[in-house]
Formats: sequence, structure tokens, C-alpha cells
Amino acid sequence: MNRVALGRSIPWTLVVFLIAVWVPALGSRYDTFLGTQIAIDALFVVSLNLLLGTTGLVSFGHAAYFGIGAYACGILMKTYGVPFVIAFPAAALIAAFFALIFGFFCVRLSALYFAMLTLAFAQIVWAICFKWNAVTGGDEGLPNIPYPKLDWISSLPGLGDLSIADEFYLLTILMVALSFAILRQVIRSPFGRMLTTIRDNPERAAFIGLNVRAYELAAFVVAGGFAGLAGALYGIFNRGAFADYVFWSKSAEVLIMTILGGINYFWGPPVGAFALVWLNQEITSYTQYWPFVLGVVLLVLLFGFPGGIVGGLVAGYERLRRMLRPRHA
Amino acid sequence: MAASFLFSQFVGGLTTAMFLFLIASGLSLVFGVMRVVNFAHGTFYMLGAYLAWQAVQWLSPTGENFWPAALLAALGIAVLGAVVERLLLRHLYGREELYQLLFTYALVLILGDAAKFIWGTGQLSVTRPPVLAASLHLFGAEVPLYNLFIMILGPLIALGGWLVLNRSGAGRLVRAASYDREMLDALGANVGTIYTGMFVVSAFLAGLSGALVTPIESVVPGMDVEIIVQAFIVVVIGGLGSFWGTFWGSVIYGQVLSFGILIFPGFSLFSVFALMAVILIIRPWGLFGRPIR
Amino acid sequence: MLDVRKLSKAFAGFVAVDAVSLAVETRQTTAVIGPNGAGKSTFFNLITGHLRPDSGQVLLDGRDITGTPPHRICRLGIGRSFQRTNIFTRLSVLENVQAALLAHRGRGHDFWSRSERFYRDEAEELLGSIGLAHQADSTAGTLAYGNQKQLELGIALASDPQVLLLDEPTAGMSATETREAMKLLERIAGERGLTLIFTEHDMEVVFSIAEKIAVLHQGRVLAKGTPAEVRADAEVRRVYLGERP
Amino acid sequence: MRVRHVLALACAACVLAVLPAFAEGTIKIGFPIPLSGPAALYGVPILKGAQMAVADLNAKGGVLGRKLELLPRDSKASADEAVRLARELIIKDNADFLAGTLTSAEAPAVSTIAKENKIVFIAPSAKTASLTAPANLHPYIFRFASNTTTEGQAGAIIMSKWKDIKKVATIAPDYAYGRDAIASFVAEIKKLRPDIAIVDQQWPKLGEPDFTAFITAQMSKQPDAVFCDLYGGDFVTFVKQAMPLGYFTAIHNRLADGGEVGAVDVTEPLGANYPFGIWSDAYDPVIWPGHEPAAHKAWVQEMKDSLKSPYGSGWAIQGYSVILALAAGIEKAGSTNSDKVSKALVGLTFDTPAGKRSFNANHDADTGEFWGEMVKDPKYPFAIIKDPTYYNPEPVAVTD
Repeated sequence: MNRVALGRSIPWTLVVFLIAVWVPALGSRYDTFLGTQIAIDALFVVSLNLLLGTTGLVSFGHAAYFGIGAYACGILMKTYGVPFVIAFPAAALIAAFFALIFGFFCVRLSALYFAMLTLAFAQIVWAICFKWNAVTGGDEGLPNIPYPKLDWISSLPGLGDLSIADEFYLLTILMVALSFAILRQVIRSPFGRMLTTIRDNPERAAFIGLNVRAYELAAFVVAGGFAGLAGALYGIFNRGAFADYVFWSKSAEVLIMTILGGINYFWGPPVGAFALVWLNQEITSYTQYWPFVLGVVLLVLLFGFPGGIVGGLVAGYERLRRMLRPRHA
Repeated sequence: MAASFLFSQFVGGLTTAMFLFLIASGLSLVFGVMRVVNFAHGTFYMLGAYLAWQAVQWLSPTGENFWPAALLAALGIAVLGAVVERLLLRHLYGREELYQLLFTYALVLILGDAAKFIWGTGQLSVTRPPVLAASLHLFGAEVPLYNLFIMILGPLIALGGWLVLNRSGAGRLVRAASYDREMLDALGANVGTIYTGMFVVSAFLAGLSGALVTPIESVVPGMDVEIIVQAFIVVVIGGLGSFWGTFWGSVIYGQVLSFGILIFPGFSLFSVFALMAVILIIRPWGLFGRPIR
Repeated sequence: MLDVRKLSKAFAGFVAVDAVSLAVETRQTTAVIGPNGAGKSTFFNLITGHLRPDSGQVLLDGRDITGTPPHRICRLGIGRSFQRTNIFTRLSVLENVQAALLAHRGRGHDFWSRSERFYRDEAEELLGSIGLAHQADSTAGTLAYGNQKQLELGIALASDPQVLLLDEPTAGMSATETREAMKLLERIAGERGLTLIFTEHDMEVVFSIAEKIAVLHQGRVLAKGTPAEVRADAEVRRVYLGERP
Repeated sequence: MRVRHVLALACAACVLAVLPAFAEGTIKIGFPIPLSGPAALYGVPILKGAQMAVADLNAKGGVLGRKLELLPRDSKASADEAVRLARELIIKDNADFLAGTLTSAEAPAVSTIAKENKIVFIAPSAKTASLTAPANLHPYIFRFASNTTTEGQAGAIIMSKWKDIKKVATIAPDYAYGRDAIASFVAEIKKLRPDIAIVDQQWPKLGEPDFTAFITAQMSKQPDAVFCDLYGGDFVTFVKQAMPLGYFTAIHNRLADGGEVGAVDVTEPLGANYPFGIWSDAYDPVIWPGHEPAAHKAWVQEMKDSLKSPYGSGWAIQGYSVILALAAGIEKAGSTNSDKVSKALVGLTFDTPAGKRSFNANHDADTGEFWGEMVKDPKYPFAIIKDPTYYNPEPVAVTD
């Protein structure tokens, strides 16, 4: 079932990137705005899916590392005037460092206990962000994170004069595409293969000679680092870092995006991010009861399409192919 | 500092603790028996508060009929719990934990918005029941009678819960269900009924605590998310799935919060998170929990 | 080869394994038998590090490996199969074996290569030897039960073990399947010079291939010795063989 | 033929769909404001005041011949949400101006969005001095509210007249508004009454559901008087919990609260449970015996009708005035271009129901607060401000 050859040979990351590049030129200001948000969310959910779909770990506190990335990048850029080229990777490293510390304790427990422990640590991060006024701005957050210097994008041949939002969009999709390429490779690497064995059967994985906890911790750190990158981009995009980024409902939201798209496919979660952001902006024009709609979507998903959108599409495609193909084949 | 002030700080902490225990006990029971983390537990609590307010409006806005209103609210939430478990949650038992987690989160979203739709977004308020409106002068501190009532109710519920779990036939089945569902099935016990019963009891407790909080706190949207975080901390500190752990977790939470505010006023709520961090680092499975891996 | 000395383990007061000793020679095939709940699986779990013994020692080639975590035990050359089939259900058959090879050879830290390029030929050869070559591309979870058991053996073999612990290798198989599986086991053990320790319900199987038998009862060793010795043991006849339906 | 018809129809449909966006339509004012949670107690009447002003102006033909359109959104008193909404209002809904936000967490965050998008933003209620401090000031931010400096000074001036107090405590929400107001109060009281000591400072979070521990902790320091900045629903909850603990008795009701808890919006829900005898303020006393301006009387009647509330609100005036100020600015600039409107607003004097106000060079309006003792009045089932006195201490130069 999961061995569908469909599009295996197509470099999807490159294809999607090449399409996305045209958004500022062809779409409205609002399309670029949504595009930036979708791209960042896509990176966030793919980082989560390294745990969920690849390693089989349910993290209910992934927003912690997103938030840490946002604050780290924001504090470095705003308070200390560090340029983006340094602050951005630093945000990933700091998020990964926290993932290492928290993960060390979390991987000692399994299944639901693991999920609850990740949630508990995320809430501790939230409390720090919410209360440490001097550094994080507390309840008001850390507004006014400066945009990175991006004039060079406009000076590239053929791009013409772009607004800062367009430039940041292009930077974002470039960073997200690079991150996708790296994560895709990690999943296909022997390391990624080891993670899938842990997902399928941690007991057996230990008995082919894997230190399961160490591998889980490594996956946790990598996922945390990339969540940190997503957070760093989001802090700049949303013009500030706020304690809400770390709250448990944010962690739930990414989980919803991830399974909405389908955790068994690399491109499932980004599709989920796209669907949810799009749905949100459609729905909020009609009603203020967006949480209600989201809840109903979630119920339909849980009871009707546990494989998510991409899972459902692939299953449909498979059925169609079987119907169209002569029996004997 | 005079002892009377320490006493009143202690009493304040204990009131908070017993309220939290009323709420967290239901969360802990459902987790202990069914291995479901019910995020909607806080929402049941909030709906209990709204229902209590509504019932007070119907019965008597001046507050004499607070008690029947509170009971009515708790029963209403119990019924809601039964409906949710029978119609929806039970179809997810065989599935991965993630789906159950997200299911209860879907309830948070849907029921939270339903409450906004019905009762609006403003702040609602219920007056103290006249019987308990006064305060008692105790060791030089003013102790509101209503808080005293909560401080007595909490341990009573704890004791009652413990007796039912450990001294009754139904309790034995419930505990057995928490160890091995298949074995219980084989013994011919009806696990489905036990689960429904457990969920209903837990919803009742949530509804009751929501109703009982209305005379001291305001009823507002978002109080569900606020309380579930606190209940969650209590359960994690005490140890997931441990009933007494939840009780002592609440007591510790209340006192750390109360004295944290007295001693380090700048940090206020951070003290309990720091407590949680310390406990998780030493015992990730909580004070009374068992290490599982 | 493997020397187990006075191993004990209790769960909440209930003694599951009580001072069990067992010495196994290189290339010997040993069966551990006993009724349900006799402590066989616990005994295996103590050897392979899944459980930590309360007291006693496990020596591998004279080296103390008591309480070593499972992944290290595996590296030291003890392979194992589990009572409930333990394979990687969502990977392909080939990937299962490849993964085991990668893990065993310490390639798991590699982030920058493609996993499918490693040890393809070796994995295919191994699958050939256990008779699963034609299923290499199937998803492991979709295999028939017997084939899953074969695959589990393949995974265990990929770690190139000297000692192989098999917990009920033929559980749930038909008589013919059982015979074939045992034939395969004997052949592979012979080819690779393995030391086999297995638990089994089917006494026919046990007495046909075991060179040594240990009988566990209520956590204790009731009898030890050659099949003939065990068969002759009065105690064994009374509590165990007599109960056989 | 057919195909061409279909195409033509499709094109026409497209044009029709796009038309409203291009027409010289309404002047859109994005209005993020808390409509849920404890802060909604102030947010809702501010919005209603703004809607009233829009209706009044549109009835007179709008501004520059164009109608005004208000785009209200629930910011949930969260800075994060307010920023998100502000950007969506600008980018998606093409708002020409921003007004609104309630808290001093939301307004500075939205201010940065206004600056980036070069859109005038007028805050009706955020008081934090840092909003228009030199480091954060930019051409597009204006504040109609009084600021925390004024508020803290007003509180200190009132308290300095309570001769027998020696020990003072403070309690305020833990964010920019509370912190800045308390800082200003402490600085001023130390100047006015060097004999007074600050014995305790509590910082509950905004929207705290349980103040018990804060209350008992404060009582343990035995203050003679308290300067408080809890407001809205938080103050209602606070009073409900503090009364039975004997908090107000212990300080003999000597508490001054700068969070507009003298406004009807708070006094009405508390009714007879109000801690009578404390001092507080309101932007609009509504019940204003004595020297009430005539225009105000008429406006209050209109406001009560509009709010469908017998007692009205002390906050509607903020929403109402902000829209009037913006309209006056647009009128003077003769354009909806934010750069021009911004220039027009600086130094502009405009009418509000409580009298003339003007924006100074610091982009702050000279808005003060009406303070007074909260007393019982047989005519009303709740506390009212006795002799509302307008406090507007000289705005002090703010150093960041």
C-alpha cells in the first residue's frame, strides 16, 4: 500500500518551489501573505512528522521548539542586532539544544506518557516566555522583530522591484525548500530507516542492535531544530514572537495539520497545512466560529479519513488503477 | 510575619488545591482506567459553570437555590459525558492514542464555540449561596465559609473515590480494567459499561466543580483552557493514572502557588511550573506514578 | 558459550524466575520447555536484557553481560525471535533485512546516504537462504503468518549471531509448516554454526531436534539433561508430560 | 458563437466581482478589539461607541462624501491575535485606517504593523507610555487615551492627601500597562510623600481567575492603602474574592484604582457588592452631577439608546471620539492618504462629547481621567463617582 510508485521519481520539492516562486508576480499581496504562512507551517508540520510519521512518536509539545526558535531569532535580531544569516541558524541550534534537554527526559517514557511529558515541558517553556518580562516581553510578547536585509533579492536579474513582504516570501520558500531537501534525505538515509524500524516495532528495533532511546532522542533533536527554523521565520513573518506560539493549543493545531494531510507521506503534512490555512481564511469570512469548524473537520477526519487527505487520494488512485487494469495483471 | 497570615495563605492554597482536585480527579480517573487523556475535561468544567449560571437564572437569581442549580448542572454534564462516550469516543478505543487525544481536542473546539454561541462572550457571575456567604474568624484570619465548604468537600470526594475503587465490586472491576482490558473481557465483565460509567462519573465531577466555582470566579470563555492546564500539571506532578497522586499533587500545587506568590511575588504562576520541571527531571513519571517503558 | 547462573526475577512479590542456571555449549541445540506461566519468556527476557534480573549472572563466552541493555546484547552476538511475531510491518521484506544489517554494522548514524543502496545483495542472499527471495518487495505486514516467522528469523540472522534464542518459533503453525520451519532452522544452524536455544510447546519437535532440554516449572528448573534423561525423569513425567493433552 | 457568449458572460461576471474593490467606495477602518474574555467588558462598549460615531457621521453624509465602514474583529486581548488581525485587515480587507485595540499589549504590537504598512492607527484605550515614547514613535501611531504617566500621577496626587497612611501596596496586571502605571505612581508618590513606604507589589496576570493567594499575600504585609490597576472583568473577580477575605476592611477601603473601575461598566455588575469608599476614575462618568457640559448630556442619552442600556457605558466615549478624531483628520487632510492624514492629525483640535481635545506633537491626545470617591447614591443600584474631577496632570516628557 505505501509502496505506490506514484511520483516517486519526481523531485517534488523542486517542482513545488518552482511553482511557488511565481506567487508574488502573479498573485495579490494577500496571496503572498498566505503563501508565506503556508510555507512556514509546512516546514513546521514536516518537522513534526519526522517524529510522528517516521519515528512513531506522538509529541504534544512540538510548539515549544517552534516558539523557542521564534524567540531566539527575534531576541538575537531585535535586542542584539545580530544579522539574519547568523540569527537564523542560531535559532535552529538553540531550539535543538532545548529539544536535547527535554527530549532526554521524554524518551525515557513511551506512547501516551511520552506525549504527556512533551506537553508538560512545552508548558514550562510557555510559562518562561509568559513570565520572563525582561527577555521575552512577557504577556506583550516581543513585537517588532526587524526584517532581515533583503535588498539583494530585488537586485537579482529579472526580479525587479519587490516589496519587503515579497522578498521575505522568496527567502522563506527558499529556506523551506532547502529544509525539505535535507529532511527528505534524512528520512531516506540509513538513520531514517532506523527511525522507521522504531516506529514499526521498538522492541524488535532494540534487538537488531539499536539504542532506541538514543535514536528517538536524535530524531527529537532534529525535529526540534527544524521546528526552530520554522519558528524563526514565523516570528519575522508575524512581526513578533508571542507566548501563544508555545501554548498547548498550538501544538494541537500542528498535530491536526499533520494528520489532516496524512502522516504516512512526506508531502501529506504540507498538504494538510495548505488545506487548513486555506480553509481558515475561507471560513473566517463567513463566521467567527472557526474553532467549531476546525473541530468538525477533525471529527470527520478521525472517523472518516484516518489516512488524511493524501492517504485518501492515494487509496482512491490505487482503487481506480485496480479497476481500470485487467484482472490478470 | 504573624502566624495568622501564614495560616490564611495556607487556607487559600488549600482551597485552590481542593478545587483543582475536584477537577483533576476526573481527569486522572479516566486516564487511569481508560488510558485516555481527556482535554475536553476542562470544557466539561466550563459548561458545568455555564449550566449552573443558567439554572440559577431559572430557579432564582438571588442565589437561594444555588445547590439544586449546581446539582442540575453536574447532572447535565454527566449526561453530556454519556452521550459523547457512547456515540463517539467508544469507536476510537481500538485506535492509536493520538486519535483519542485529537478527538478530545475536537470536543474542546466544538463545545467551547457552542458555549460562546449560547452564552455569548461576556463575563457571567453567580452570587454566593446565602448560607455560606459569611466568613469565619479563625486564628486571626478571615476564612470564607464557602472556601471552608470546598476544603471539606475535596477530601470527602477523595475518600469516597478511594472507597469505591478499593472496597466495592464495581471498583475492583474498574481497577482490573485499567490493567488488562482483554483479560476482563474474557472474564465476562462488560468493559464497555465500565468505561461509560467511568467517563460519566468523570464528567459529573467536572460539571460539579464547574458549578461550584461560579460563586467565587467569573464564568468566561477560555476558562476551560485555563483550568485544563492546571489540572494537567496536578496530574503530571502526582503521577499519571494515580488517584492519590492526583490528590497530593493538588495539595502541593495549591501550596506552592500560594506561598510562591507570598515569597516571590514577581514570579507568581511560574512557581508551579518550576515545581513541575523539578519533579519531571527527578521522576518523569510523577511522584506517585510508576515508571513505564 | 552461554552460562546462566542462578538467575532470579520477581514481579510484585510473585517469583517468575527462581535461581535458574543453565549452561549451553557452543553449537548445541537446547530446548527450554514448561507449562504456560513457567517463566520461559521471562527467562529469555532476562538473558536478552529486556528485563533486569534481581540476582544472578549471565555470562557470554565468560564475559558478564548481566543487565546489559538489549541493543548491546544484540551486538554481542545474541539474536532472538519473539513469541508474538516481531517484524517491521510497514517496511518491505527486503527493507526489514536491510535495516537489520544496517543496524548491526553500525551504519545507523549515517544521515547522508540512501539507505536502499546498502547491502542489497547480502540481504537478497539472506532472503534466499530463508526462502523468502520471491517476496522481497512485499510489505512485511501483508505476509502470511508462516512467512512472517521466517522473516523474523532472517532479521535475527542479519545480526550475525552466535547464539540464537527463539521463543516459540512454531507457535500458531500447522503441522506441515512446523516441520518445514524446523527443517529450515536445523539447516541454518548447521550452516552458520549457531548455538540455538528455543522454547516450544510441540514435544515432538522438541525431542526430535534438541540435544539438551531444560524443564521449567513455576520458575524453577525441574530437570535438565539429554532428551532421554528428561524423558526418564519421574518428576517431569508427573507435573509436565502427564499434563499434556 | 456559443463559446464567445460564455466567455463574454464570464468576463462580465469577473468585472462585476472585481468592481467593488476598485470603486471609490467606503472608507474602511479596521477595528481589532477584545470582544471575548474579561477585557470584553471594556472592548464591547468601545466598539459600540465607534459604531455609533460611524452611524452619526454617515447620517451626515460621511467624510469627504464617502461613507465610513467599520471592520470589527475580536482580538481576544492577545497581542499575537491583534497583530494577525491588523495585517489581515490591511492586506485582505484593504482597510484604509486602523483604530481599536484595548490593552497595552495589543496596541504597541499593532503600532508596528501600522508603521510598516504606513497606515494611521489610533488607539482609544492603551495607556502604556511606551506606545508613543520617542523610540517607538512613528508618523502613523496616535493615542486618544490618557497614558500611564498621567494615571500613576493622578493616583499619587489623590493618595498623597490621605494624611495618615504610611505603608502602601500595589497590585496590577503583569504587562506594560500595569508595570508602567505602577512605576509612574511609585515615582510620583515618593516625590509627594517621602514618608510613604511601598511594602508590597503583586503582579497577577491579565485574566487571572483566582486572586486569593495575591490578596492574602498582600494583606500579610499590612498596607494602609493600595494603588490598584486591575480593571474590567478582572476587577469584578478581584472584588468578589477580596470581600469575604476582609481585604477592603483591612485597608479601610483606602484603595485607588486607575483602571476606570469607576465606569458604569464595572459598577453595574458589582452592584451592592462594590467596595464603596475607594477612589477610582472613568473616561466618562456618565452620571455627572454638577458641571456636565450640555453637549455631553444629549450624547449620553443617544449612547444609552444606542447601547440599549439604561445606564450606558463609561467606555463608549473612547470608541466614539476616536472615530471623530479620525474623521476630523481625514476632513482636514482632504484625503484618505495616511501620510496626509497623519500630518493633519498632529496638533489637530476636534470635538468629543466631553469637550474639545487635541493631539500634541507627541501624538498623544490631551485626554485626562475623571476621578472621584465611589459612593452609594439612592437613585442608582450601584456605585457612582462623587464629584467627578478631571485629572490631566501636565504630560511629562517620557524617557524610554
